[in-house]
Amino acid sequence: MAKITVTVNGTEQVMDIEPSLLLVELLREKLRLTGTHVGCDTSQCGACTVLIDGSAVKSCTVLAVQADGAEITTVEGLAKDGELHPIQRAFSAEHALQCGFCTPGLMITAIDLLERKGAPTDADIRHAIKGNLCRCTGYHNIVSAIRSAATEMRGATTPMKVGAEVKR
Amino acid sequence: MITHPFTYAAPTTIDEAVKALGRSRDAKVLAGGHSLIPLMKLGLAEPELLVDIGRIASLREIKSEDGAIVVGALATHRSIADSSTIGKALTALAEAAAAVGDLQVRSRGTIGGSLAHADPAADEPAPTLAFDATIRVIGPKGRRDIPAREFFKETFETALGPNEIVVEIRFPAPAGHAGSAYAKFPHPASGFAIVGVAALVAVKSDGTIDRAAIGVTGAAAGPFRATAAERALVGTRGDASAIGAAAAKAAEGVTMLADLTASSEFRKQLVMVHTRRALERALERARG
Amino acid sequence: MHFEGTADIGAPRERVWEFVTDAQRVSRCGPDVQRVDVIDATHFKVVARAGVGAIRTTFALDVVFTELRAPEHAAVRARGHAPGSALEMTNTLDLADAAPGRTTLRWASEVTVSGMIASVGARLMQGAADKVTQQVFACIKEQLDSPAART
Amino acid sequence: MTTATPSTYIGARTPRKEDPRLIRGSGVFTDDVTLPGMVYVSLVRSPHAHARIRRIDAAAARKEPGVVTVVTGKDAEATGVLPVFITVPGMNGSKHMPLASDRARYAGDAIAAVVADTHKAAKRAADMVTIDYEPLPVVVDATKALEPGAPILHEELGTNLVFTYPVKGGDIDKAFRDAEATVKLHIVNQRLIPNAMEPRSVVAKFEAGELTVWSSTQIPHFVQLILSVNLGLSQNKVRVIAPEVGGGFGSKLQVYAEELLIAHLAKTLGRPVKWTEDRREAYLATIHGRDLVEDVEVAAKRDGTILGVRIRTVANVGAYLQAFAPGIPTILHAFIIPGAYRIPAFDCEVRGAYTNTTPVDAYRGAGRPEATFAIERAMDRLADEIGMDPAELRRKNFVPPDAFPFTTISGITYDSGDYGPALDRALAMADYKGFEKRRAEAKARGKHRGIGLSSYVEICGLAPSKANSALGVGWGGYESARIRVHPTGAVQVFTGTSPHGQGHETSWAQIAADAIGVSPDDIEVRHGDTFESPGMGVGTFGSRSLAVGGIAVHNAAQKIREKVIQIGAHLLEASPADVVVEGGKVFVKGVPEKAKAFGEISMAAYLASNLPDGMEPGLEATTYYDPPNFTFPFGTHVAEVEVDPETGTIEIIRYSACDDCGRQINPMIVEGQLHGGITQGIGQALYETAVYDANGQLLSGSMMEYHVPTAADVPPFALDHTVTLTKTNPLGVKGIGEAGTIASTPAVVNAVIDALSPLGIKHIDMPLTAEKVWQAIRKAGEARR
Repeated sequence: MAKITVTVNGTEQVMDIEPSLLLVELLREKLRLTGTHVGCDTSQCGACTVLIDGSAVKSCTVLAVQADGAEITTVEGLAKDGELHPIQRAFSAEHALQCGFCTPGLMITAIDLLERKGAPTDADIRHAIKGNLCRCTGYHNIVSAIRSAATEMRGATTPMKVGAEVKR
Repeated sequence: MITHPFTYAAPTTIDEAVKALGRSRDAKVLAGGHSLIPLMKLGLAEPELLVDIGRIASLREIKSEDGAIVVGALATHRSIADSSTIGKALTALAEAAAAVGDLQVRSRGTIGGSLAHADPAADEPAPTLAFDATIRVIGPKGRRDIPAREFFKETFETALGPNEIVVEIRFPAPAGHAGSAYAKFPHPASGFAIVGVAALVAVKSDGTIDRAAIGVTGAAAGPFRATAAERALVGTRGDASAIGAAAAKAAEGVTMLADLTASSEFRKQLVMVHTRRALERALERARG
Repeated sequence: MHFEGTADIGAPRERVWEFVTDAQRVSRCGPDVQRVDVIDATHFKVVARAGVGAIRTTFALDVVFTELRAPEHAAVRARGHAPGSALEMTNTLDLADAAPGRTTLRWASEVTVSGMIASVGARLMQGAADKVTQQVFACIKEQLDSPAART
Repeated sequence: MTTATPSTYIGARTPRKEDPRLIRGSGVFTDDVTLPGMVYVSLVRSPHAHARIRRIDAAAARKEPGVVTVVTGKDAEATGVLPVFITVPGMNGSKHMPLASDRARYAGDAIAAVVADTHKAAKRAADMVTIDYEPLPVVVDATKALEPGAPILHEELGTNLVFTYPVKGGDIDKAFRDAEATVKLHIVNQRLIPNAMEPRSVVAKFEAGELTVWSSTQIPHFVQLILSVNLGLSQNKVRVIAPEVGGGFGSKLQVYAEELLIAHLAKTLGRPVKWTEDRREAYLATIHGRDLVEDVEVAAKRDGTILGVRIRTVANVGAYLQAFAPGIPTILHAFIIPGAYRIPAFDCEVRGAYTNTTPVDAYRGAGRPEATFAIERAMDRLADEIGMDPAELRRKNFVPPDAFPFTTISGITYDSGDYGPALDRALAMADYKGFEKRRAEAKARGKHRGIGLSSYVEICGLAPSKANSALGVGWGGYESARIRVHPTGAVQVFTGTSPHGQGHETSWAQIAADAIGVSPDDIEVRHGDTFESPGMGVGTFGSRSLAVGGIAVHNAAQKIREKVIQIGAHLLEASPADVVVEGGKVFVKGVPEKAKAFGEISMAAYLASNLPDGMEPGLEATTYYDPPNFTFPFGTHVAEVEVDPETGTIEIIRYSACDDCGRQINPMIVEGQLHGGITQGIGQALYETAVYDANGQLLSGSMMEYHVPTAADVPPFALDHTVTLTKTNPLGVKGIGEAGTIASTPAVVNAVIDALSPLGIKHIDMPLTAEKVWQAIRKAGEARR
């Protein structure tokens, strides 16, 4: 067993865990944050994407012990004080989700992109979300949603910050 | 899910890490984990001990030092792709790092992990070879510097000795009017390189090619230097016919891999085409 | 998967034959062999951890000599399993006299993997299997070439 | 309540009611359900594609820490056999048990179930179950499986032939005698893996004699029915819940082995049980799609008039027949091959074959993509043969608008259609006329550019119970709805459909809102719980939900409206003929200021003190809707591609589509269905294929090898539509869930072949991977040298 401290969606968690526990298992099984999904075994689908210290990462390919000391943001942590994140609003407004299974991972990856590139082209967006598979939408509306969230985030008076700044 | 139990150590210095590795016959270094963890999930790797070097902060650095660019083993693909130091001097490395997997994998996967794992379809071995980088490793017997050409063996094997850890990769900054580029044909599903070619060229003031180095990954059991193509290029003016003739030699003498996605004959074609494309872009930059 | 190769061994044919048909000795050339149980002269069980680099998995194999024509030809069939996978391997070995005191060992190996390794690990396993097979025969050569083995 | 006028909501781009929970991550999928005392199952699956099971040794697994039990086929016989819902004449059915006990027939066939306190313990112990297999000869290819001497999968049948299914009409011999031009094509419609993003999952608990099952399914009512019959439980004691379901595409249109098994284990162990497949299991043991080979011949006059189509098909059903498998290459494929064309003679024969591969069943489009691919590729080959423009050839043979209702040569009746305008619009969007200039410009850059189209008609709204029955479908095709208006006026709609991304909560609310006269905001649509919905629901598949389930909602809502008007008229002392319900208000026409609120009417219905004489109290309606016919959406899609001759890489430059699904309830959802469908069809055309080796090993067994399209693989889509109402149902709606998949595959392949036709290339089998295209170009180059 290993003792770790992680901050998940702003709340510090101290836990004793098996080293073989994956971060996604910690989130889903120990913390019951089931908005982060598992869609494949091989790091392709991106359904498990979360932010670790501000970077989008596949939580099925990270040991929970590796996240010791990190700040993690999951889909449950995107809305602040009941206010949806612009990406959440955009996904709904642009009909960028159907079954909704891949949606949390896609929104998280989009946030990583938009935090670093305020005005991405459609090609930038498509390239950035290559690691997130969606079988329902054909991506057309997802691209529109990310584009429209970019516009909103650029126009926002205070820049949106999700998770922490990169520390390492 | 990882079903097999293992012991975990998270040292904060390289010395501690080397010592920790000595505690088990079956220990593995964990860097970003993006090669190792997928294998462990599939049950295709079952190390008894994982030594996580992720807490050794010094290994994340990218810096210029004595005419070389030194990339720490824990530099992520993403930090390499985004680094202006690398982008300017080692364009092919930046492009190769940007071509790894996807955004999430690049956020976490490291160059040291990738080189040590030596997947024959990994991207970064190609520029590592083309730039004649040196891989610095530290082990129980101390430090040694392994030239890239000696580092890579075949499929998943390197010159790393027991309990040695890759700590940094030293890329000599190309001198003179040099330019480089990486051209890749990715596996459509996994994103690994079916073929990846890193080309570095330097031109003299009269426009003739002074130096050419071509590293190829994905195509064979291990990454290789396309030496026949390099030789064919040096001394030419790098016009279309010279580049074409050189590219045609890029797979010379190398046994090409074959799999569901690409036969050996298609791989050979891709090596030639991507060598030409990498050379064209590299030359354009060299003449820049 | 099919692999084949030739080894030029610095030992006479009889000694090579003796070695390659001796379960205990030849097994030592297997990758990371953890246990060998000899059932009878032509049948033995092996537990080995096979792999290359970080890739490594444990196989439990039933090995049978299906053909023995001393000292020139042998065929060995190995059947077994690894977690979620099955493996069947047929090896043929042909010995021929080379220069005096030297033997040419021609080997061919037909490997069929089923289950997880076939469906998920194909990209990784082809190269690894080739490598492991090469290593086994390199080891046989080395064992027989080395002066220690001549005692 | 907001004000509105009738038919305000139908046709609006109403944001989805489903979204708020899904974008917050609070939607509950089956694997998110965790119950106290729950145990977990890991299945031991055969690594061999065909093997006799000589002995199963689970002693070591049983001793592992945390293991509760290990169950094999003999222990689980109480689950009964897996159901098949369709029977075609002369069919050789297979006996399919949740756990195979004597023989494994495909790599992935489940042999044993390990139950443990944790998922990890179960998985670890599963590796310790030792099974002594005797490998048997394997057959993977359906055509080979039908040859003499092929290994037989089901010995009791003595053959691998599942069925021979003929569909004929007209004089085919005369058609070929009179032909001035003929073309022949051999088509491989490759096997696909559905890859719903959510892996399948089942959770079951048995408490106080009541079984509750959560399952990632498209058909909760069928699951409930089969569980109750097979496990010997009274149906009112079996509750099946399909919570959030993460995509299905037909792959969750089954009663699966695991559903029976997990329910059985919960019942026998008395503890809640969970099983969730990993992606590898999804590849092996969740149904695959397509996999048929066809030989198509077309007879025509030189002016392009088609005289006849002959087609011979061999369909691979895999190792066992799954629920709907017999109906897909037959009913849904053979009948629709004539497509949008008036074809005087037709001769089709489909044979099905068992092979040592994962069972094949419905995958998005199910039969219709195969049919459309066959006819649309044949049209392009014919156009090429007679030197006619492919668009003109199609137009010439279209069923003309004045011919409807039109009975095709295969014997089905299209109620309405107008194919020309959709073709015209699609061509205009694609700038078809300007294409040759773009081809020349690409050539100057060293690229081959091509344009391809596909005009389709599909059969959907899979419903009419009598027609279904005549075709061998063992269950009615109606759909149900129940609307409950609470005393306060809150409206709940319970539907028998079971969406998994299609947005029924939104569209059904729009339909009910218009019919009742309230706002969709005041309507809650509930689905996927057999204890809430009407007695029987059929489910969501075959683009049927709207044209059947949506109409059931409409009809139930009409009943509510009628009763509201009756009560309103009574309270307002007016004639019912003069009373209207609008914007949540009930009033006499022209006197809106004296309105009763909708809630006052519903309250009156329950107070029951002042109702018209003889009226029952309450405000609730249940309907079952069984339509008179199927529906037949249609359209034309146009793809434009560029091929890099050096690498064989294809880029889709432009994609334009004009579809006609009748009235659109929510155009935003219609477009979303098209985008996703088109992408799946592109996947088949260019990227996706399940590859088996000769030993029956699935080599493309993970997302590392099997290429599910990414955002970088597909272009943006330009969509337009025409509206030709169907007369089959009161809303004139048809269905759009599968149209994109049906239309896009041939459009893309036709475009690539068009790009390469200057090189003399006539056909490349799907998927058109880089290497296949490069090899074709190279061979064409050699041939011309």
